Amino acid sequence: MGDSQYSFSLTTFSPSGKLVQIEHALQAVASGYTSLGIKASNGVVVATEKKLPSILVDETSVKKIQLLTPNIGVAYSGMGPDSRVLVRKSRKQAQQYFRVYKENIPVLQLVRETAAVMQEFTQSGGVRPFGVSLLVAGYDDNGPQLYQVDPSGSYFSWKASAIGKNVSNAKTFLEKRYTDDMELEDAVHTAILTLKEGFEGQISGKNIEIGVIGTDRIFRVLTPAEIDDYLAEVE
Amino acid sequence: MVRVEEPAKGGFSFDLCRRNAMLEKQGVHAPKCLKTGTTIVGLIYKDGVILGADTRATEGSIVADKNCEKIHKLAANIYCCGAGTAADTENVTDMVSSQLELHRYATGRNSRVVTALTMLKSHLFRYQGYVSAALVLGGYDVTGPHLHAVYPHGSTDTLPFATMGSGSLAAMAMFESRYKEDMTKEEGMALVAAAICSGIFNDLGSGSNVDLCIITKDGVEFLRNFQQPNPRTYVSKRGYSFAKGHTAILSTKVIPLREQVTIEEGDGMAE
Amino acid sequence: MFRNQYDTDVTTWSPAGRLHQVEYAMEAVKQGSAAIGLRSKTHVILASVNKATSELSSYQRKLFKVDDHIGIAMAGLTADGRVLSRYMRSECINHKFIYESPLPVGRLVVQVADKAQVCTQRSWKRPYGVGLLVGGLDETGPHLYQNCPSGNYYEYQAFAIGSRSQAAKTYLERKFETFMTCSRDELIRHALFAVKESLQDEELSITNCSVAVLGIGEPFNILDLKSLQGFIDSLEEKKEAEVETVVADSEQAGADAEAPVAEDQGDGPAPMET
Amino acid sequence: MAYWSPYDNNGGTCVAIAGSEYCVIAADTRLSTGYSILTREHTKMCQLSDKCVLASSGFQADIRALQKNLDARHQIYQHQHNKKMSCPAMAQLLSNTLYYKRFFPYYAFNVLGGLDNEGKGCVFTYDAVGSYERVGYSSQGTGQQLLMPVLDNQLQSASPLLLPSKESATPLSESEAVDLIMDIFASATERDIYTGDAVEIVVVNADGIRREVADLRKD
Amino acid sequence: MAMFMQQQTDDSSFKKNMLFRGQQDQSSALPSVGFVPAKSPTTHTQYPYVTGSSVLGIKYKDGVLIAADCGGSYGSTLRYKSVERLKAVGKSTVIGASGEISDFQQIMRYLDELTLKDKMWDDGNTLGPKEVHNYLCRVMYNHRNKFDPLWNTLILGGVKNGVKYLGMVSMIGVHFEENHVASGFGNHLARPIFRDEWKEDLSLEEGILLLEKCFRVLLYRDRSAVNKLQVANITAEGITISKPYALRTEWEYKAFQNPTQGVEGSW
Amino acid sequence: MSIFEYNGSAVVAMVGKNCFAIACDRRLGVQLQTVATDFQRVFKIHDKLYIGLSGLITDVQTLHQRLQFRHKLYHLREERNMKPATFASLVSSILYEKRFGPYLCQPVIAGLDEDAKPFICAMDSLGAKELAKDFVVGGTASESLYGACESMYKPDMEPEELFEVIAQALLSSVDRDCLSGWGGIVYVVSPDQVIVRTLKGRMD
Repeated sequence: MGDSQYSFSLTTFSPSGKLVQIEHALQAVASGYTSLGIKASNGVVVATEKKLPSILVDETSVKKIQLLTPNIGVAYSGMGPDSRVLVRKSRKQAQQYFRVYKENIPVLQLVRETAAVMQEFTQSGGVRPFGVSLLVAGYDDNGPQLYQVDPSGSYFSWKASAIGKNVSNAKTFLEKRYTDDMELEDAVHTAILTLKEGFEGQISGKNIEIGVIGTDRIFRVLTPAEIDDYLAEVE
Repeated sequence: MVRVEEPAKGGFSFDLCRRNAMLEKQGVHAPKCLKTGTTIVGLIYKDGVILGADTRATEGSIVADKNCEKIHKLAANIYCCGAGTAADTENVTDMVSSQLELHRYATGRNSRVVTALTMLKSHLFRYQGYVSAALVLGGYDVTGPHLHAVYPHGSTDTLPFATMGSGSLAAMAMFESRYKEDMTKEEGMALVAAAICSGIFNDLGSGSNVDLCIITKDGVEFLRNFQQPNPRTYVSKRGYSFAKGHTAILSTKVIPLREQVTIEEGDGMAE
Repeated sequence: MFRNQYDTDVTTWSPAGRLHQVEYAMEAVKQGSAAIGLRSKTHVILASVNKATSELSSYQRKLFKVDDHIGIAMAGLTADGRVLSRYMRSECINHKFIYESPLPVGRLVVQVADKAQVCTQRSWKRPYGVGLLVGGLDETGPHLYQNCPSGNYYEYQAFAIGSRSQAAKTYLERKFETFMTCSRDELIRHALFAVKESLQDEELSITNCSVAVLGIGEPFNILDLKSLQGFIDSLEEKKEAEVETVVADSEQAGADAEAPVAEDQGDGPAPMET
Repeated sequence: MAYWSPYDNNGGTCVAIAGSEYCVIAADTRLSTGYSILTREHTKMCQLSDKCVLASSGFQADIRALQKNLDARHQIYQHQHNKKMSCPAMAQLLSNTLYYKRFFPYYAFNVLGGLDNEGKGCVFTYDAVGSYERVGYSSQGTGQQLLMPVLDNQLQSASPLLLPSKESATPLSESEAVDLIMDIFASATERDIYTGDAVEIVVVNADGIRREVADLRKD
Repeated sequence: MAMFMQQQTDDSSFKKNMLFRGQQDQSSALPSVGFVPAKSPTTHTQYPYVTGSSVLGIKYKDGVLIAADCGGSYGSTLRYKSVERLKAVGKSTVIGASGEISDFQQIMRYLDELTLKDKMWDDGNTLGPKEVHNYLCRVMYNHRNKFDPLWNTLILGGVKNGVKYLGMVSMIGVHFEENHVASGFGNHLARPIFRDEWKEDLSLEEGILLLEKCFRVLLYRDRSAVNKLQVANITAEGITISKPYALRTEWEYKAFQNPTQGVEGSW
Repeated sequence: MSIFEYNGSAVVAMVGKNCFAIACDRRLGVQLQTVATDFQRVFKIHDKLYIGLSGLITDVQTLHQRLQFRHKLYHLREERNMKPATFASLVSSILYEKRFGPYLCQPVIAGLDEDAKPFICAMDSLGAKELAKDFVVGGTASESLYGACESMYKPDMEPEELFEVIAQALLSSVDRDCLSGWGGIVYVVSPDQVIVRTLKGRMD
C-alpha cells in the first residue's frame, strides 16, 4: 500500500468490527428490485422484477437476467451498472477456464471466481464494494445449482433464495412453498407467485424476467409471451 | 505464488526462447512439430457454404494422425478449416471462437463471418506469419453466405471457392474445371468431396477421409468422415499373437484400485 | 601368291593397284576352318567346322555371342576375331546403355568394317586376319553379313568362309532360294548339310561342328551337344533330297522381314574383293 | 533465386526376406517428389540375374544409372565367364560400384536378394557408399524405420555377432513370408506418406522367379 | 585414394575436374549437395533466365497428344509469347519442354544431330520414342553429374510399331513412363484432373478437350501461362503440331463482380 | 541434430478393452552416452491417469512438476480428479503458451475416465493434440513404434494380452533405436487395478 491518504481501502473496520461499507452496499442491494431463485429437482429458475422508471423506456433493452455461459445464468438485485462489470468479468473467466480445460466451467468455480472479484473490491485501495447481489443459476455435472453472491464476496448455495426489496417476505413465502422434490415447472409457478406477493402494480411479461435451466443444461431467459402464459396459468 | 502458475491473461510466454535459441546455436534443433499437410476447401453454393477437409496430420514424413478433425467450429453458424501448424490452427480458432462467444453475449446477436474474419486476420497479422495458420473460413449470417481464405500473414480473400494447404492446387484443379454458379446442395457436396479427394490422392501431405460441413441459413450439417476412401488394404491372416508370458519380465507389481466411495445424504453406498 | 617388293607394307600400293598385305590377310581367312551362315525370314543360323590342331588339343571356338540379338562366326585368326568380338560386344552394351534398345546389326557391321578399314591405311597397323559372319536380328528382320579384313562387308542370304568353304557355298547357292520360308529346324539342317560339304571326307559329328541359332523370339544360343546330335541324327534319316522338298509350314508368326536381300553393290570386282 | 540440388528423394520402401530355400524381395511402386506423386506404377526392382533381384529406394535417376551399370557389368561378366553371376558375387559387385562413387555417391539404398550357390535364400543390405552385410532379412527406404522392428520381432534372426555363426535364414515358410510382407507394407503405408499405391513382391526359389502385385492405399 | 586426397585439397584441380567430368569419370570429391562454384566465370546454367511453363501429355486411343503454351517468362515477366516448345524428333516422336528455353534449344541441337545421323544410316532402323527418351535421360543425367544441369523438364511422346509411348525426364534425370504426364505447374494442377478423368480409350476429340480443360485451369492459376496453345498429335500416321490457338475463359462469375459486397471490412 | 536426440526416449500408450497401457524405456542418455538405466518418464497424475514425457530431460522434469502442481491445485479447488481429456487440454494449453519458446518435449497421455472408457492422446511440443482410438507414441523411437504398433495392435484386448503387445512393440522398437533402450516399464491400468511390470531387454 502506498502512503497517500486515498490509497487505503474505503472498506475499513469500524471499532465494533464491522465493515460498514459492505453493510451499506448490502443496503443498496436490499433497496433494489426483488430477485429470487429456486432450485428444483430437475432445474433451476431465477426471476426478477424489472420495474422501469418510465413507461417510455424500451423494456426490451433492459436485461436483468443474463447468461454467463450456455449453462449458467445470473440475476441481480442492486446497482445495474455494477452488475454489468461482474457479468463481463465472469464471462471472461468462464471463457478462460474453457480455453484451458475444454470443459465448461462448473457453477461453483465460476461463482467462486466472481465472489473473489467482489471480495477484492472490499479490500483494495481506491475502490468501493459492488452494490449488487447475484443469484447464479446453473446446471453441471453436479446437477442443478443455485448460488447467491453478496457484495462482501461471500457466497452460499441455496435451495431457494431471494434478494432485494421485500426479501424477508419473499423468503418466508419460499420457505413455505419449497419442497425438495419440486419440479422445474412448479418452481417457475412458485417463483412467479413469490414475485407477485410483493409486487406493486400489475405484474406482466414486460415487468418481470424469468430465467430457467433444466436437464438440457441450456440456460434460457423466457420471452414476455412465455411469461404471460405462465402468469395465466398461475391465475 | 499461485498466480504465476495460472495462465491468467492468455497470450504467449517467451521465457524459454533464449534458452532454445542458445541450444539452436549449439546445433541442437527444435523438434518437428505436427503439421496438417492438408487439403482444405470451401465453396459457396445456392443456399449456403460447404467446407471440406481431409483428415491426415503429418509429422515430417510420418502420418501422426490418420483421422484428425480440421474443421473447427467458431460459432453455430461459422466454421473454419485449418492448415499449417496444428497447434496454431487449433489455438487460433479456439481463441476466436471464445472471443466470438463473448462478443455475442456483449452484443446479444449472432456472430457475423466478417467479425470472425477480422479477429483472425488481426491476430495473424500481429504475429507476422509466425503463427502459421492458413484457414478457409465459411459461414452464413444475416448478410448471407460467406467464404474467405485467410493466409498466415493475415491477408484474406473473399471467394466463391477457396482452397488451402499442401493439396490446394490439386483441389483447385477440381474447382477451376468443374465450378459453376448456383449449384445445388448435391452438386456442391459432390464437388467439394471431389476436390478433397483430389488432394487426398494427389498430395502426399493429405490423406485418409473426407469431412464435410454444410452451413445454411437453417443450420449446420457436419458430416464427419463423409467418405472413407482409404481403408487399410491388408491384414495378416496369421496375425501377431503373443502368448501370455512371452515377454521376459524383471518384476511385477499389482496395485489394486478402490472405487472412490461417495456418501450422499447419509446413505452409504455399498461398495 | 608370290612375294614382291610391294607386299611388306599395308600402306603401299602395288603398281597393279593392289594392297598385298590386305590380300594376304584375306588369304589368312581362307586358311581358317570354314564358317557358314544362312538365314530365313525368322532365323539366322551360324555354323562352324571345328578343327583341333592336334589329337590332344581342343578346337578353337569360332562362334561367339555378341548380344542376345547378334552373334558371329569367324574364320582365320581367331585371336583377331576375339578382339573384334570384344569391340562388338562393348558397342552393343553401350548402345543398350544409352537407348535401351538393341543395336541394329547393319550398323554394327559397318562400324566393324570401318575399324577394319583403318588397319588397311596405317603404317603401324596390320589388317585383321579374320573374316566374320555376323548374324543378327533387328527391326527389319534377321540379317547375315560378312566382314572382310579389307574393310568390306556384304549382306548375304547364306554364305560360307574359310577353308574348303567353296563346297559349302556351292550347296548354299543351290538351295538358298528355299531358305526364306524354312523353319528353324530345317534351316539348321541346311546348315549342317553345308558344313558336311566342307568337311570333305570327314564324318559330320558333334566334335567337328558347332551350330548357333538366333531368331525372332529366340536369343542367340549355341546348340548344346545333345540337340546338335539330335539334328545330326535326323540328317542321317532324312536324305538331302527330302529336305529339299519339304515346304516350311511351321514358320513363326510376326516375321515381317520380307525384303529380299539386297546384295551389296559394287559391280566390277575390285582387286580386294573376294 | 532458383536453386537446384543434384539429388532428390523419390521415396519408397524395399524389403527382402531370406528363407532356407527361397528369397522374397518386395518394394512399393510409388514414385514421388516432395509432396507430389510422379507415378503410381514405378518398379523399384531390377532383376539382375535369374537368381538375383535388386530393390532400391532413393534418387530414381541414380538408381536407374546404378541398375544399368550393373546390367552392363553383368553382361560383360557373362561374356567373359559364360555364366550368370551368382548372388553373392553380384553383392560384391554392387558394393564396389557404390564405393566407386564414394565422393559423389549414388543416392540409392539397396537391398539385394536371391539364392546363393547352395540354393539358400540370401539378402544383402547396403548403405549408399557400398558398406554391406549378408543378413536374413532387411529393409531400406523411407519406411525402413517403420518396418524393421516388426521384422526383428517376427523373424528374430541370429545376431551376426554370435560365434560360431548361426543360420541367418528366417524360420518362416515362403507363404508366411509373403503374408508378412503384405502386412508390413500395409502398415508402412498407413504411416509413411512416401510408401503406397501397390507392393510388388518377387519370390525367388528353385522353380524360378514369381512376381505378385498387391494394392496399397493410394493417398 | 591418393588422387582423392589431392583433389580434395587442391581446389583448382577439383573444379576443373568438375567441369569436364563425364559419366565414367566419377572419382572427384564432392562433399555436399547444392554446390555452386565460386570464382571464375560460370559456364553452367545455375539458374534459369527465360522459362517455359507446363507441358501436358496424354495417351489416347490412336496415339499420343502433347500440349504446351507459347509463353517464355523472363523471371516473372511474360517476355516472349511465341515460343514453340513442342518439337518433332524424327518421324515418330515429339518432345515438349518446360524450363529454360536456351537449354531446350541446346537439347534440340543434340537431338537434331542424333536424328540426322540416324536418318543417314537409311537402313530401315529408326530411333523410336523409347530410344529418344532413354537418350535424353542419359543427356540430362550426365549434365547433372557435371553439375551443369539442363534446366528443363521434358515430356516425350510418340508412336512406333503401333505402340504408344509417353514419358518424361526431369532436369536431374528422374524419368518414367505413364499414360499421362505433366511438367512444371501442370504436375500439380493437371495431373489430378488426368488421374480423375483419363481413360485408355479416349477419342481424339475427348483427348483434346481434356488437355484444354487442364490448360484452362493452368491459365487461371499459373501466372506464367499464356492463352496461346499448341497441341501435337502423334499417331501411327505421323506427327501434326497445330498452329497456336486460344481458349475461351470465364471471368464473369457473379461472385467476381463485387467480391466484398455485403462484407464490409473484409478488404 | 534434433533436440530429441539429446536424450533419447520411447513412450507408447495403447488402448485395450476398458483398460489402457502406457510404457516407456528406461535409458537416460546424453546423446550416445548412457547415464542411467532405471529412468522413469511415465508419471502418475492420479490413479487412472498417466503421462509419459519424451524429449529433453530437464523440460520433462519441469513440465511434470508443473503439471502435477496444476492437477493438485485443480483437485483442491474442485474436489475431483481431472478427466483425462480435461488434463490433455490443460497440457496442451500449457505447451501452447510457450509457442515461441517451447518446452522441448512431447507428451503422451493415457487415462481412464469415470465410465472406464480409455483415453489416449499424444502431442507435439506446441501442444497440438493427436487423439487416437488405438495407440499413440513419442520419442526418438517413435517411427519404429508407429511401425510396430501399426502391425501388432488389435482392438479390444484384455489387460494381459495388451501387456504382451505393448511390451513386444516397445522392445522391438527400442532395439532399432540407439538412443533408447535398457528394457522398459509398462503400466496396464484397468478399472480395479494397475499392473506395473519391468521388462527385460537388451542392455546396450
